[in-house]
Amino acid sequence: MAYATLAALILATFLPFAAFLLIMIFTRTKPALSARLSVGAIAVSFVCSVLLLTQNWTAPGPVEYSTQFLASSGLNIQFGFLADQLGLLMLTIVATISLLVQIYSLGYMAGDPGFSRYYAFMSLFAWAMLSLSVSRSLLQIYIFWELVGLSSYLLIGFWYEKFSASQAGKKAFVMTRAGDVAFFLGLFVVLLNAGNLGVLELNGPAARGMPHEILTLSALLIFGGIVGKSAQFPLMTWLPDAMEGPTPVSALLHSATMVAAGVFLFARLFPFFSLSPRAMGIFLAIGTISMLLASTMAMVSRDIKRVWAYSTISQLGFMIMALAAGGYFAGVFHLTTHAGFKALLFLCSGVFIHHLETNDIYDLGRLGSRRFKIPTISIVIAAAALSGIPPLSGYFSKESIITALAGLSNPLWLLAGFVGVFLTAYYSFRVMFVMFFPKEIEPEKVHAQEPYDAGYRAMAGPLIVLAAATVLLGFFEAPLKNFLAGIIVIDLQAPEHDWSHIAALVLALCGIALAWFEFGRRGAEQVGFIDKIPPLYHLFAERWYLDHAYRLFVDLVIDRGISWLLWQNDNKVIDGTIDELAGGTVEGGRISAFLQTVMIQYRLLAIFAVLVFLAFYFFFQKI
Amino acid sequence: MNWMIAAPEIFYFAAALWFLMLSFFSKPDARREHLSSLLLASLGVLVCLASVGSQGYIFIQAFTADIFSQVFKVLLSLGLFLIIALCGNLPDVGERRIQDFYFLLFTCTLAMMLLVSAGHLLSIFVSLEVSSYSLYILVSLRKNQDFGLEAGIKYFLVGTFASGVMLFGMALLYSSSGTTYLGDMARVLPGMIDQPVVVIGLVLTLGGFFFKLAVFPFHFWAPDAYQGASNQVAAYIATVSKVAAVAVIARVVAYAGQESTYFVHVLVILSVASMTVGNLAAIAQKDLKRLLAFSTIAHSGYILIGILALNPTGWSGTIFYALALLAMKFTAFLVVVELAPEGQNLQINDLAGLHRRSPLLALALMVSLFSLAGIPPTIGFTGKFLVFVAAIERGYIALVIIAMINVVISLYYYLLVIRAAYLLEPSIELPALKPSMPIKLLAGISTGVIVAAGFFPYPLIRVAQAAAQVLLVGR
Amino acid sequence: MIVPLSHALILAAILFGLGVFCAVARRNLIMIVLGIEIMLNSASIAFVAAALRWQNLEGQTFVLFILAVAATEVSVGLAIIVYAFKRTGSFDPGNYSMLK
Amino acid sequence: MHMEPANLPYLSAILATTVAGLIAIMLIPAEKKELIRRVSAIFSGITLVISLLLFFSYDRSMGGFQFVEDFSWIPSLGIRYTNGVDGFSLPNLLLTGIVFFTGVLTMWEMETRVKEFYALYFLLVTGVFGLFMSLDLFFIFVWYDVSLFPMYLLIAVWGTTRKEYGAMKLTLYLLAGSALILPAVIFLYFKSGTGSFGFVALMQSGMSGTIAPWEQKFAFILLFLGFGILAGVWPFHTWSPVGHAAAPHAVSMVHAGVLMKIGAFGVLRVAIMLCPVGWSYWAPLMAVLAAIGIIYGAFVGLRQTDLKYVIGYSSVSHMGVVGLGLSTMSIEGLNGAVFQMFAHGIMTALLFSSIGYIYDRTHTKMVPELGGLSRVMPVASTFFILAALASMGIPGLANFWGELVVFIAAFRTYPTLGVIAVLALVVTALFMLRVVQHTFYGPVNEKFSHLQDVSFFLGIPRMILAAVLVIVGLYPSILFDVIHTASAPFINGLPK
Repeated sequence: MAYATLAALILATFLPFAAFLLIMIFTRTKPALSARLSVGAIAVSFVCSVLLLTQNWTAPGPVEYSTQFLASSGLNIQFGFLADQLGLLMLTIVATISLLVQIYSLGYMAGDPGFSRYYAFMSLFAWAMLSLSVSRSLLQIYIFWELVGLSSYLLIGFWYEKFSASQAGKKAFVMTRAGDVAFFLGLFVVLLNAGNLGVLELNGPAARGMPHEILTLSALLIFGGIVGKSAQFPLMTWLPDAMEGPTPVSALLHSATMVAAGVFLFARLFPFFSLSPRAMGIFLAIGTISMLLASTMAMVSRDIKRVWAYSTISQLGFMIMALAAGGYFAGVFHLTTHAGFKALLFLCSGVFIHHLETNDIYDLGRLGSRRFKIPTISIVIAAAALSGIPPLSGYFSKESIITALAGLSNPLWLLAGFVGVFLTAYYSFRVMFVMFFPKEIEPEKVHAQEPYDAGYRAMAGPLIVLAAATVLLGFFEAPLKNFLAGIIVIDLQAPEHDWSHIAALVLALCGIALAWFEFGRRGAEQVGFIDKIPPLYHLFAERWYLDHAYRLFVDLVIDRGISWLLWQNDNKVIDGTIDELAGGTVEGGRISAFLQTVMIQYRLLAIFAVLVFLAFYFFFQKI
Repeated sequence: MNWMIAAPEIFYFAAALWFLMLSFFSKPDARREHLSSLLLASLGVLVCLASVGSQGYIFIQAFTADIFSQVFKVLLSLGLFLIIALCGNLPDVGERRIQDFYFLLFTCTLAMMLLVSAGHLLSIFVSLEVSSYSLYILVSLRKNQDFGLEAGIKYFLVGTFASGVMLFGMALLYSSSGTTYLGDMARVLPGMIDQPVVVIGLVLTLGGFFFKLAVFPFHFWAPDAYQGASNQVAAYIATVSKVAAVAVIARVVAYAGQESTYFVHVLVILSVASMTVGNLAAIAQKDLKRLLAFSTIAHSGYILIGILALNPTGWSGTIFYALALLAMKFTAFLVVVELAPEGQNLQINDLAGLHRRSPLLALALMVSLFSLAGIPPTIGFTGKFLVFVAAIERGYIALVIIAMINVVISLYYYLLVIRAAYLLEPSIELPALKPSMPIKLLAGISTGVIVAAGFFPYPLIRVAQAAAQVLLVGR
Repeated sequence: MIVPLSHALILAAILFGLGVFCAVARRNLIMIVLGIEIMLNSASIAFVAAALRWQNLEGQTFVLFILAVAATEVSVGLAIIVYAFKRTGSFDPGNYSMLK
Repeated sequence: MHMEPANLPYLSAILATTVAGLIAIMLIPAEKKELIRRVSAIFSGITLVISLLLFFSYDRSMGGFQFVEDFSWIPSLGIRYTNGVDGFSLPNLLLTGIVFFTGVLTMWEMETRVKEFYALYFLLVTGVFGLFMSLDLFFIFVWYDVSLFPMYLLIAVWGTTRKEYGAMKLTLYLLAGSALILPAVIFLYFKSGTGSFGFVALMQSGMSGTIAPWEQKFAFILLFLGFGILAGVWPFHTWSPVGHAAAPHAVSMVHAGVLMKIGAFGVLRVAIMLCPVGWSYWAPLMAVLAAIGIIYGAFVGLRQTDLKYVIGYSSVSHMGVVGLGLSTMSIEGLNGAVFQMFAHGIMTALLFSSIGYIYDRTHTKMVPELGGLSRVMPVASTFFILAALASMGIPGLANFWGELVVFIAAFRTYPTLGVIAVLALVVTALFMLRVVQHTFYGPVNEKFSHLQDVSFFLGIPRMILAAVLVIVGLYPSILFDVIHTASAPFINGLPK
């Protein structure tokens, strides 16, 4: 039985990598074949992950295989698989959503010149993300962490003719790389003090021996990586720009799976992090700040994809708040449900963008996006789930977060949670009303027929599946809870703060009502209350001037400051001295050459002078 | 007293006499003179080779023949043969003076052979003067008088001045040691080396030989003599007279010089001075021969390092270096001679396009210049390496580092020459050079020797060590 | 010995100095050759004194050879200088500065 | 450190092949360009095969020097022609073989003075091969300068921007390096009292302390500065960007790919292994200079507009990582440093090879003038981007492992310098991506729209390099096992 699991794991993770290599080397010029290869590979991975999940649903402890890697380099690093409940759950989420998005992309990306290249990068991403979810040691996680960053760079900058796309790709990579460097340093601190990088060992005995402040330092450093990858507070501005990539990419990477890798790592090392309460406090603060900031930005954005990008940041902030507050199950459950409905949101927006060729929500409304029946219905369902309307999955996961927050001593976090729920509901239904109840419409566009061609059907399929998942997933809360109980002892009978659930629901409904009042009503002039206060509007629209700060920092400190200084030093100081030296010798040469052409008497005099000097030197040296 | 010991000298004396007779009785014909001189020179080499093993003294040690002197005689005769091989068409020496030219060449070589095997101050003095005077006239023999004459005057004046200094030095040495035989001096001097008269006398005596080797204070004649003299004579001065100078300095210092810090300091000062002055002045040169003159001055500095080490590896290193100098300088001058059919002075930029005109000559020039610079796979590097090993054995690390820095400076101007040969394109399209078969052969062999001796120098080192043994025995 | 050797050597050294001064001071080629002659003679004095001091004839023989060599030197030197005078018309060493 | 004699003289065979190739090229008349190229390809191929053969038949379990050949050369000075290969020199030998073969193929389209180019190129590589395999200090120095011998002409005649200045500066700089090495080598020869230049004999005397501590310190600093100049140690690195930019592509491939490794290998083999006391004394200085080098290379690289200058400065940064590894005096440090030497060699060779292809087509190396090449020649751009990713240290490619192990070792001994070096990773990523973006992405400019992509044959050298990068990246213990056999016994044998 053990071999079957290992075989399935290897198949699930390495098949997409094989597909990537095949496409890049051989089938680069044959798009259809590469698409089939990639989708086939991810389908097999999906089947394996589901089988693994079902088989190990009741398994007692984690299933783990590891071999010694780089032994000869003097380090003891374990490499292998850690297929515990969390790993398998993440494996299944990534596999399902990758499969759905790759099928969706058959329609969306049809006719794109870089079609096979797109599928190659998608398979590369699938391999990296799948292997990350079942990695055995922290170093292995770091390696696939970087590869995921690389595939996000390649996919964001997929349409590289557009300067903005390659710029966004570069920005994304450098920002995540800043986070990764913190993670890398955290890795060293842990390796040097705990002597081992295995995930099980760190969660278990190894971490006990570490002194307290080293524990906090390494936790903070590793959290730096999470901040980078999941676009949390300081390093968040790359995610909205990442929307330059194709929409399926945004759906897969920048909403459901890649950005969730940070939260997954948090959950993976949850026991290790919870050893230092001070660190958890800081994580809670960062999660809250990024959640609130992102939701304010979402309220004013006019680009549909950017709205969902800000929403992703804020939902990730929610998850980190939940985990930091000790709600292990709440965080992981929200991660699962969020992956579902956020992917659905993006894919539906993708259909609208694909057919109406615009991202602006007001234009989408004007060009009549109502006539696409399936995407409209599924986007409404997804928006409702996002705002936490029962009976959808979003409500259950948000409710478990609110419970976790309520359990905290300081009520401030709960208040922030409520504000978040309100804003989330407001901005998601703002988009709905603007798109589906436009003020002025272009008649001939609105009444055109819904195009039922093959591409459309390829896109509609995944929407239906995801919509079903969003609706049904809520009811799987209980089975999921005792499935995950295997890892952390979750107090199943946590005291029900039912008043907080009702408060959260009421706030969500108020949010929707405000959105309806401002955008949905018959005579509403569709202008948000924020837009009326220009300074606040610009603050939010400019992403709290974070981008300016970064550009200023890179421009002044890096470009104009240090590198200019060092370049001058290199040019003037070092090269200068050497050229001066060379010039000096050449000048010396000219002088001594001239001395050779002097008249004969002076030469004889010089000879005699030297001889006299040597004689005197004798006496001088004698004394 | 069997006369066979002095067989080489007798032969060269006869050859000189032959050309003297020719100049009186027959009409000068360049072709015939060149062939006969070539024949005589090659015979001379054979005689010297034959007499390598001969040992013994004539005129009570005034003329000593030992392995040291015989090895150097072979080098001198070989050098003469090579130079005469270059004198195929002597455009620069007038038709009328061809015979005198060869007569003087043979006399000068004869004098140098006597100098090499001289064991007595007087024989050193006389043979040195004879070789110098013949060189003064050879330098002035150039057809376009203004160059030749000026060089001749300057060479003569500095030369005689130096011989005056040498004489005074010898007088001081004689007055302190009471004997003029080098062998006796070696036994008498050790005790009193720290007396001023002895040591200054020694330094002044060496002054005369430093003139021949073009060491720092006495180097003023070299640039003008090289530039002024015709290419073949300059080649002769650069190779053969340097070898003789090294031999006599080695012998005098080995016999008379003793372990005295002052004496070593003097040699260090002179060595560093001549290296630096030579290398620096060479950077600003436009005329190729003048550049080679300054490089010779620099090389005399490196040779002095070998001498000042005063230990067996030092002597063998110096002898090997003299041999290396002969090979390197000859190849460089071969290219100079070939490139100046009318015997005119070559500017560095006249080398332009050499790699196209004649790849073999360009390669020969490059290999010889890299060897002069001391880049490893060449004989020049082995010479420098042996000399540096000797110096560091005595602990003079700073001197070796200064010498290596000088190597770097010297590479700069050698690279300028190579740049001219390989990179520059001539303004007017020059005809492809077709050197005659013997010259091609000569260039090939000499380049081969330079590189082979760089890779596998052991046979030559063994010869140098054998010669060096004699200097130690004399102590 | 009538006079200690050192006195004779000092005399020779002074004469040597004079010779050098004579060679260096005047801008005339002939005077340079003259100066060098004086230097040679100073060396002869030193040799003679040393020969007396060591009671052997080697010094004397040296002097004889110095005279002979000085003679050849003068002849060769004057030949070149006179020939140069014929061509350039002046003894001033200054105008021989073509070789740069 | 035992010496296991070879049954067949493989090592001298490599040298013989290169010399035979040199002579063969000299004999072929200059106008038969195609024939010359084929002959040089065949001979370089043979050397690659032999070095591969050596690499895989080296007995990992036994370690020490293998395939040893030993003939007396100059008995009076104790100089012997000894060749041998151990864990440190084997990867470099293989690296030289690969870079040599791919270099020959990269210059396939060159037309000017082909014969002289390949002759000098063979001479250059003979020197490099010789240095990596010789176990006699005299020969290490001789081969070091033989590789220097043709450098001036190769750059001055076939170079590109500011070629004469670059060639002159590079040659004089490297010779100045050798000006420091020779006195130190002879100094060690005398102080060791063994009366032989043999490396093993000198090493025993170095280890056993017959060379006094102050002598080891003095010799070490001289050797470190001498070889450091060639390895691009911080204050002496200014020749490398200028030299890289000026040199033709194949020469800058060998130049950056292998010649800088000679410097680092020289420091490791001659300075560290012969003067351990000196090493422990000067190690902090080495670490500081290396860390500055890493930061310096990355930051100054940001400002460059010439592609080759960018690669030049990134090489300075990567060689800083090697220097840091060497200065940590630990097994991981040495393992990481030697691994990084190999990885950086392959990566720089791939970078220069792809720049070569681009330069031959667009005749410009200035980044602002380039743009949108990825659409015009996707395959050629992929090679450059792959190499750029490797230089940023993306896992799955060779450089990552080298940097990982070096940083772990550095973090143990010099934590602050380790942190600084790791922070430089961000800046390296920034300037590499900026170059890739301006050169390959962005709108296609019309000047280059007519260019066609790299043909299969021309792609071979770049494919080999890319394949090696990926294979070593995915399975690094091919190299680590070999290097470990040399570093472990050396470090454990060190006197405390």
